[in-house]
Amino acid sequence: MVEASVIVLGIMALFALSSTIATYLAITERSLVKAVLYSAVQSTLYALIYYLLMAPDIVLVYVPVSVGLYPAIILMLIKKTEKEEEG
Amino acid sequence: MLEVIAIYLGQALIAIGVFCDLIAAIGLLRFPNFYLRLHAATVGTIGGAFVPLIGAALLAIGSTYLGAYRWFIAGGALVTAIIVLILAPAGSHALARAAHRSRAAVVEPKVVDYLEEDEVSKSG
Amino acid sequence: MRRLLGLLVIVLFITLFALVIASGGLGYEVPPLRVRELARQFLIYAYNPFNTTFTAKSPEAVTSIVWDFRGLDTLFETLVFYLAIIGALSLYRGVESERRTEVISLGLSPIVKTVTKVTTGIIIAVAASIALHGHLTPGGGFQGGATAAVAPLLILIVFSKYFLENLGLRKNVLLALRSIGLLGIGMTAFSALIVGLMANSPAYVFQNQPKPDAPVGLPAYIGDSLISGTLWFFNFFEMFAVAAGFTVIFLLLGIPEGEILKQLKEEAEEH
Amino acid sequence: MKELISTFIIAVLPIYIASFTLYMVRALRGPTVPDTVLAIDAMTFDLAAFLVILAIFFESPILVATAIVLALWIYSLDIYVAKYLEAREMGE
Amino acid sequence: MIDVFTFLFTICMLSIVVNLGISLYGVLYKPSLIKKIISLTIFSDSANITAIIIGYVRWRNPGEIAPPVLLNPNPTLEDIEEFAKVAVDPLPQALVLTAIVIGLAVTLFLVFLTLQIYRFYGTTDVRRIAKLKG
Repeated sequence: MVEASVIVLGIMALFALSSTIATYLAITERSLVKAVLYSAVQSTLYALIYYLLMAPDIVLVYVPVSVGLYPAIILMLIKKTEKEEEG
Repeated sequence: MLEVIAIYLGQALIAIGVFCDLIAAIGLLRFPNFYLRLHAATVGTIGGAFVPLIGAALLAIGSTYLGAYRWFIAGGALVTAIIVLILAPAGSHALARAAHRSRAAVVEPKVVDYLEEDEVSKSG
Repeated sequence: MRRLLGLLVIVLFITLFALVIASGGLGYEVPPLRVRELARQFLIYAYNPFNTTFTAKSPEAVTSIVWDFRGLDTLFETLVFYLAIIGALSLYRGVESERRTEVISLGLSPIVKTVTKVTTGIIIAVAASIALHGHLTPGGGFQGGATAAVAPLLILIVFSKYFLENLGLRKNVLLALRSIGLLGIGMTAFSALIVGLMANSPAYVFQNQPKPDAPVGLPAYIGDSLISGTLWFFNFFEMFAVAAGFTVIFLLLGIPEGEILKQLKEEAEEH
Repeated sequence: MKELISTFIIAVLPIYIASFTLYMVRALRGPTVPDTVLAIDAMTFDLAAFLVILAIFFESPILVATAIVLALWIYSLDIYVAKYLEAREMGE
Repeated sequence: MIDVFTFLFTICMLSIVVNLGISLYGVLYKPSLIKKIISLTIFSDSANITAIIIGYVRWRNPGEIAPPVLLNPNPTLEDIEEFAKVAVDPLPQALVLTAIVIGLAVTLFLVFLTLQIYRFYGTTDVRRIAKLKG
C-alpha cells in the first residue's frame, strides 16, 4: 500500500512538469490564439496545484480570473489587432 | 445498511465514469479529424464527468465518518453534475458551429457536406 | 549576442533558485513539519471564543487576515485596483458608443443564448454565495466579485454589447455602482470609530471586535447567524466594487473598432 | 468503511491521471484551434469530477466549491473561441 | 538521504521555477506586445504559486492536512490547537488573493495601452515601434 501523501505529491509533480511544457509552447508558439489556449491549459493545471496545496480561496479567485477573464480579454485584443506574431 | 448500498452504487458509477474517461481520452487522441473527435468528447463529458459526479454524491452520502458535512459534499457534487449536464453540450455545439462556419477545421478528403449545401442554397 | 546574454542570465536565475532550495533557504525540512509561528498565531486567533482580545470571530483564517489582521494592506491594494481601472478608463475619454435597439440578429446561435440565460442566474447565485458566505467557508469579496464579473462578460460575448446596455448596465450606472462599493468599504472601516465617538470611548479605524482599551466594536452575531462584525460588510461592498469595475472595462473593450477610429479622426480634425 | 472508500479512490487515481495525460497530449498537439479547445474542455469537466472525488479522499468538505467554479468557467472558454472564430467583432 | 516526499516536492518547485525563467524570457525577448502580456500573466502566476508552496506543511500522518478553515462551530481550546497543527499557512494565501485581482486590473491597463499603440502606429511589434518617429 503506497502512502497517500506520496501519491498526492506525485500528482502535483506530474502536473507541474506538464505545466512547464504548456508554458514553453505558449511562449514559443507563433500563432497568438494558440498561445492563449496553451496559457489556458497552464492555468487549469495551476488551479489543480493550488487545490492540492490546500488553498481553496485561491482556486476560487484564480479560476474565474485566469480561465474566465484573461482569455476573453486577450482574444478581444487579438481580434482588434494582429493574429500572428512577426518572426 | 442504506449507507453500504450507497457506497457500492457510488463506486460502481465512479468505475463506469473512469472507464468512459479513458475511452474518451484514447478516442480523442486516435480519431483523425475534429468532427469525429466531437463524439469522443461527448463520451468524456457526459460519461466521464456527469456519471462519476452522481457516483461521488452517493459515495459522500455513504461516508458517515464525515458527519453532517457529507451532505455538503453531496449537494456540491449534484450541483456540479447538473451544471455539467447543461453546459457541456452547449459548449460543444457552439464550438462545432463556429468551426464549421469559419472553416477552421477542414476535413481534407470531403465526401459530402449537407450543412454547407443547405447554407449555400439558402443564401443563393 | 544580447539574446544569448539574456538566456545566460535566466539560466543563472534558475540555478541560483535551485541552489537556494537545496541549501536550505526555505528551512531544512522542505516542506516544514509545522507552520511558522506567525501563521500559528493567526490560525489560533482567527476564531477563538476563549480569547476575546485578539480574535476576529471568523472561522476562515484567510478572510480574517485579509480584512482584520492586515486590513490596511488590503485597503491600499484596493486603491491600486481602483487606480488601474481609472487609468484604463482615462485612455477612453470622450469615446461615446452608439445605442442600438435592434439586437436580435447579433451574437451566437439561439441554443447558446438560451443556455446562457439559464447560466447567468446560476453564476449570480454562486457569486453571491461565495461572497456572502466568505467569513464561514472559502470565499470572500474578491472571489465573489471576480465570479460575478464573468456573467456580464458572458452576456456581452453571447448576445452583444448593445443587449447588455439595453439591460441597464451602462457605463455611468456601473461607475456609480463601483463608487458605492468603494464608499461602503470606507464607511465600514470608519464605523467602529464613529460608534466610539458617539459613545465617548476610544476606538480605532478598522476595528472589528472590542479590544481591552477600546470596548466598542461591531457585533459578531446578528440573531443566531455569525457575521463576524465588519467582515461581512467588507465582503459585500468589495464584491460590488470588483464586479462593477471589471464590467465597465469589458463594456469599453466591446465597442467596435471602426467607431473608435472614426471618433479619433474627428477629434484630430477639430484640433 | 473508511478503508473501503480510500482504497477504492487510490485504485481509481492512476486511471484518471492516465486519461488526463492523454487529453493533455491532444490539447498540446491539436493541429487546429477547435481541437485544442475540445481537449481542454473534456479535460476540465473530468477534472471537476476528480476534484469532488479528491475532496472525499481528503475529508475536507469545503473543497467541493472549487469544482462548481471550475465546471462553470470552462464553458466560457468555448464561447470565447466560438465567438472569435465566428464573428467579425467580439462585442457584436 | 532525502525521502520521496521531499524529492517530489522539489521536482514540483523546480518546475515552477523553470516556468518563471521561461516566462521571463518571453517578457524580455519576444517582440510582440501581446506575447509580452501573455508571458507576464504566466510570470505572475508562477510567482504566486511559489508563495503558496512556501506555506505548505508536511503530512505527519496520512490525511492530516487541511485548508485554513475551522469547520467546528463550537470549538474547545484543544480543537483550536489541533486545527493549528494540521492547517496550512494562511498568510501567503491572503497576500496572493489580492495580488491576483490587482494583476488582472494592471493587465487590463496594459491591454488598453497596447490597443492605443496599435491605433496610432498600426503595429504591436516593438522593433517596428522603436523605428517609428513622432
